[in-house]
Amino acid sequence: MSGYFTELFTGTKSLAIGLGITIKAFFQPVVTLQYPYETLEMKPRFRGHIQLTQDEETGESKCIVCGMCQKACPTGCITVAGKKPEGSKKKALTRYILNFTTCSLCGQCVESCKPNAIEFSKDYNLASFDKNDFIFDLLKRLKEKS
Amino acid sequence: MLLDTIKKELAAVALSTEEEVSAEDLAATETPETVERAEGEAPAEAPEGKEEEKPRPPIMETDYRAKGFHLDVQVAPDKVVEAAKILYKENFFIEAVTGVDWLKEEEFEVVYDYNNMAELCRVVVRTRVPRSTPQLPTISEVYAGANWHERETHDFFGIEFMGHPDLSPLLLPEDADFHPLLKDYTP
Amino acid sequence: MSEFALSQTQETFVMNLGPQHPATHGVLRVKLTMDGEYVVRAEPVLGYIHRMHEKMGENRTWAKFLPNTGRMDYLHALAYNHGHVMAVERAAGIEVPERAEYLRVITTELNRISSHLLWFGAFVLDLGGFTPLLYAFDDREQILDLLEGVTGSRLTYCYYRFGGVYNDVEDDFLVGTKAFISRLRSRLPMYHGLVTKNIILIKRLKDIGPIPPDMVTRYGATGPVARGSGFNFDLRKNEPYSVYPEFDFDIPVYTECDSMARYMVRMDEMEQSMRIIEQAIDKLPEGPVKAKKVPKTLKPPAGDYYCAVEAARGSFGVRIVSDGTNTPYRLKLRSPTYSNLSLFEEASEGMLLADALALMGSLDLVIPEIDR
Amino acid sequence: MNSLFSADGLTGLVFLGTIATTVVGAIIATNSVRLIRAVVGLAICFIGVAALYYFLNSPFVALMEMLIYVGAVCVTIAFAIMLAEPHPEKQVGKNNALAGVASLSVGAMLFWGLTVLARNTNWKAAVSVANDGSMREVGKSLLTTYSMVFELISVVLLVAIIGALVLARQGREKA
Amino acid sequence: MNLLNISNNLETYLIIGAFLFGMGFYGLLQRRTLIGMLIAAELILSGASINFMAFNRFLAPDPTVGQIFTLFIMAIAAAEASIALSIVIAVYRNYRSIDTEDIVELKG
Amino acid sequence: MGTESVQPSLIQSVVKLTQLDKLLGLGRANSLWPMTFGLACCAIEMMATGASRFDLARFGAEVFRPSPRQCDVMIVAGTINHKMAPAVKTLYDQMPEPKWVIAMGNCAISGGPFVFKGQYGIVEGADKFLPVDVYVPGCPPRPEALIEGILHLEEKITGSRRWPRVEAK
Amino acid sequence: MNPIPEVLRLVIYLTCLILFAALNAAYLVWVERKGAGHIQRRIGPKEVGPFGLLQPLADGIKLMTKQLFLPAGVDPVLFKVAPILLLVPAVMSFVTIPFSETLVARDINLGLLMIFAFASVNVLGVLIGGWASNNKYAVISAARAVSQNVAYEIPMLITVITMVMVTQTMNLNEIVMQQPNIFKWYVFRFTASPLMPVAFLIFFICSLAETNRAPFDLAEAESELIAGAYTEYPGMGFGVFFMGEYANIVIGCAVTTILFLGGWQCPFGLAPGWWWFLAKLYLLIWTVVWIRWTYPRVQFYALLNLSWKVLIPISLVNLLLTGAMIKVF
Repeated sequence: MSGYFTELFTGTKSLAIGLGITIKAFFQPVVTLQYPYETLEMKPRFRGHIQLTQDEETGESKCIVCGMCQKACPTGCITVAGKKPEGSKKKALTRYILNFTTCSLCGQCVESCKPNAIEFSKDYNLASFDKNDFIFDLLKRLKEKS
Repeated sequence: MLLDTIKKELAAVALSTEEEVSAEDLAATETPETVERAEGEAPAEAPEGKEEEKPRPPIMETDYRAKGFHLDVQVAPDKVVEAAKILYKENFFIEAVTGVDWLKEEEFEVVYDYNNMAELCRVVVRTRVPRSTPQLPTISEVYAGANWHERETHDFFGIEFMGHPDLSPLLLPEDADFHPLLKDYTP
Repeated sequence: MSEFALSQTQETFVMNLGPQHPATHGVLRVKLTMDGEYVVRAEPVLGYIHRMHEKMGENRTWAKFLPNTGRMDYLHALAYNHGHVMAVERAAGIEVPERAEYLRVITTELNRISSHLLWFGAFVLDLGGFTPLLYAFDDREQILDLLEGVTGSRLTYCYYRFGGVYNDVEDDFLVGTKAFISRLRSRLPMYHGLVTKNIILIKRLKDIGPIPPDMVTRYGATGPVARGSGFNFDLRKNEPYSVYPEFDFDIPVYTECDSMARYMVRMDEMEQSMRIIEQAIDKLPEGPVKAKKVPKTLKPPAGDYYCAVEAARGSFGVRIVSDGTNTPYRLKLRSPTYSNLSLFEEASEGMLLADALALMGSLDLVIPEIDR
Repeated sequence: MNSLFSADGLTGLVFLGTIATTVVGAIIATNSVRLIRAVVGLAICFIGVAALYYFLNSPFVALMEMLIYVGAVCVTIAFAIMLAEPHPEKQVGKNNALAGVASLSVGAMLFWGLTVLARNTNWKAAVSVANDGSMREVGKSLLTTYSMVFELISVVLLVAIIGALVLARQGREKA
Repeated sequence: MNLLNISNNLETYLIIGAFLFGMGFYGLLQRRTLIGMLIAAELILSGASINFMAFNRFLAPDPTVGQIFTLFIMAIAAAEASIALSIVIAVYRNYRSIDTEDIVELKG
Repeated sequence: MGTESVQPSLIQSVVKLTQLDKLLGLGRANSLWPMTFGLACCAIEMMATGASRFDLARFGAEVFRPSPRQCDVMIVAGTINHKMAPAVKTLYDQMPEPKWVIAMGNCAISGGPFVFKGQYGIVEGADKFLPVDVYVPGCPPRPEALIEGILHLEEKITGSRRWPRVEAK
Repeated sequence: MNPIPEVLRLVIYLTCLILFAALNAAYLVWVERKGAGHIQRRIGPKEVGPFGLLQPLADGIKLMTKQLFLPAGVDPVLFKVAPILLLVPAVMSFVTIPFSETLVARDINLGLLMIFAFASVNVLGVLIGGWASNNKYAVISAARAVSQNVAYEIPMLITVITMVMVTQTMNLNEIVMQQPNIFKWYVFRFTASPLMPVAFLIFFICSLAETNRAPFDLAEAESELIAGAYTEYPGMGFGVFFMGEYANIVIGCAVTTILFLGGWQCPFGLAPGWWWFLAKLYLLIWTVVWIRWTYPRVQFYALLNLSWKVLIPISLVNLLLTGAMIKVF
């Protein structure tokens, strides 16, 4: 019988404690980040889709079309093409297609890229009505950017 | 030592080198065939790796640091239940059951991983069944947990566990009639 | 009674729980045979998110399988990363620098806390309490921020590499981690006040969903499920890997075998993980984070290798069968919840539906890891 | 002639509605194939009856009717149907036309007979009324004149509760 | 007779009572299931109650009597319903049917 | 649960833009109730979107209904495999019109990282059997991306965007 | 007596009451979502109108224009009747609730009994709705709702009987008038029974359980039974159920206010009026919301045990004690 009342008492007390915790939270400031108005700055290592880096001098891509990224990609979402312009030894990039819809953001392409020609972008809020929007022509994007 | 006890007990069910079955099994790991297989898939390094294993005894203590398990036991297909019973008696629990499709040797290898909670002792029990008639008894009576593992193995390889209560596809769709982890599987 | 009556007295009906059901945390389907509110038989049906990880393992190089590991158990992705890289390192004989091992421990333990926090929230959500979930998410976001700063992703990390980790950490990560730990330390009593000591929750968990020790052995359950049934079994202690032997921490074990015991194991584990992280940060050595001699294309010698780690849900094992080429011949992934869930059918027999779901919640299911 | 929009006229309209509710409810209750619909019909009928009691100057009994019949009896019956739902298709087949006609005629004859009786009898109103029949009076007589019956009824209810428990439990054990 | 004034007329209630009684009787005969019969029985009881209430209102010298009777009928009906339904459940458990024709063999 | 075949975009085809429809559109766009329906990793991010930090509730879209009957938008968050696809289709069919689909994450868009030659298990994209309205890529997408997806959907329903566009830096 | 204004008055009151019920349902949802948001340290609806105040409107528009269809296998008639069976009694109960001394649609002497008579009907709505849905979850939910309602009706009615013994009337307005200031509120009327605050708690807990609110929301247990009895209801059917549910909450809280907290009376005896009633009412409703977002759901047996082993004995003790006190003093 005494157990009955003890349980009744401790039970009621535990319920009251619970109410106290939630009401305290009610008067605490909200933690919400109001997205379209407030945004987070992405961390330097944030992995968005990849993009081509810009050579500071020429403004062109640093890519040497070695194809390492294409080889390293587990899902084969990168297609690189290049050709040698006349009178040049090095290949120049002509096409860099990223099919972001199959990318798994593992970072192996960036890791494998010796000349640091690709990096992760900070595009964290992509959405579209058409899935072909996510097949990026990175070279074109680079040109638009500069 | 748990390892020694279990080794002693398992020696009774392990494939003995004198028996015919084991001769067949040894034949499977003979160099010529291995080379033949290696030619197909791995020209350079495979033979070396295999040659170390050539005189493989049916029950063998392995280097835990290199392999990740302590005891490697090869048994005949009809002895898996007995082995499971011995291990159950020593409070081992089953970690996984899986198959390996040795296409070149026309055999399936079924691997049982056991572990012990009280003392670290990982035991691998393996058996081989011919690819044409992949049948062996179920251990789900001893280890209820093996039920799903065996079903999964049946899903992936088509290996039949005789006496298993329900071998219908578990991970694949209910009407699946293919075994995707077979090496010669093409969708 | 007449035979006719005997054969006809089964007052049962079949009910499908899932594949879309709030309590199954994804796409598990449970075929329930019910007698009114009582579960006569609960047969889980798997495979609704089977994603062919094992087949993919055979199809791609060792390194290309890395992103997959983070997607099996997305809640404790780093443990799966860890299991895979450790197995391959064992097979290929790669030594890992000490700093990398420490970083692995710090990040994987952080990830474990985040996994347990999510489980905590989701479990209470199963029991009908919504608010603790959001409090837990609030704390979890802090961890995700920390880990995102290091690994670049929030959930499906792909951070460990053969022979080390992807990149080194900065000091602000370590400072942030310490700050987070002190924050969580002050939050845990709040969780206990709001949830653990709540009479309603105690009534729902105490003596509900017993999993006796022999059932654990027969089904091969591991992790908090085993520890809640009195087994002092944690691979971090039993099969010390990485640099875990360096740290002083306890394995919480409860012998009650009920849902409450499993709940308490996980709550205590968070505290132990915090201890580990603190020690690891204090002891963190300088040095490289990647082994020097990792060949470009890995070709581990033929043979089979096994490696297991303690993930948040139990021991995750990777069995590699190598034939010496640059792709695995067979890659078997032993996922803990697969075994843990298989005992559900036996354990839930004769339970009330709500209790069975509490039991299921206490098993901490992550379906893609079960289905692989 | 009363206007439809006077208070009396409205009352009359409401009363007609009440009768309709009762009658429709009763018809649904006896004629629907699915039992659950019969229960809903019964509930509707009881709501009508409760309204009739209200018209009979007895709101207390009307509300009790709602509370006990609609809120308790109907719910219990519906609950029992949930536990023991007969197969509807089987029921359809069993509805023997002859038996239906026979029972309908029996029912109709009873109805006719009682109606005739009601219309032809010369009812004599009471000369004096002892009290206003309010709830207070009802309570008083319950605890004075009818206290014995009241006690007996409570015993009956107690026995019913225990009996129901025993019966339901026994069936369960056998199953 | 003014249709809008029938609420103040004893006969109206008696006829409704008779109707419910007749319907209940019809249902009792026509229904094949125990629960259906119980529903019909409830209708009969209602018909009786209405009569009580009507007499109480229009004829009785003490207008509490009819009300008390009706209350008693309600109590009895409630008791009857609970007992009958538990019997139904018990019968259903044993015979998997509440159809009266299926329950002819009266052995446990 | 039964299945009903509902003609897709029945409502959309009839509707012409009038003032009333604008109001209806506003009402619908601001009360998008998603289904409690997570498949894999992305589901956790979906939960995170509903959680305090990002708070999907601000747009009135936090009412996650577990029953498809009361849902307006199905967020396909995760990989759909062949075993699951019929169930997803059923759930979609059970939703009353008007209804929308958001494909969240790369798996739902195209099968994501699980596409390889000779794969036997998964459906390569939810748009193979569902009319997807908005695609949110990522593996998994950040919660902001899902909010952006919801805003895109509202834009599609009302025809204009009320919220500022955020350019990633 | 002038009949026409009386009729008009009734019509106006009924319209107002239905509007009140509907608005309450709509804005209680808003309060619930907003309250839940802040309890969880987030904002809640905000973008739709100022402070998200147009959110209920948007939801209403959406629900009303949702495609209406009958899911396969449901009983078409009962499926449509059930929401009405839930909503109508709830709205009817509003008729007798005194918002102030004069602001009452129909001041009935048996007001208290009438509310309980109507409240007992709404469980039939859930039961029929669940059954008609032809869905196993809905059926289980309906069964749960019934057993829960039956179990909690007993302590509730016992408490009400105790209150009637104390107040000597069932007229709600009279009950309110007996509590002119805070010391005479029945919740603190220790002279009537020392267990009055407990009686208040019991009544409040029971009204939570009767309205299927958390932590007693077993019938609608989302993580177990999808959406319980409402699983198959699309669009407005669901909306009506929702309205009925919230109307029931309002009634439960209103009755608690009237019985224990002095209804429209001011705590200090000053300027009584409907604003006090609404303030108390919404405070109680807020408590209901607060409780919902704090606790997990109770276990089925714990629920029944609470009723049979705790609430019923205590309320019986209270009944006897009150009787004795009345006899003695």
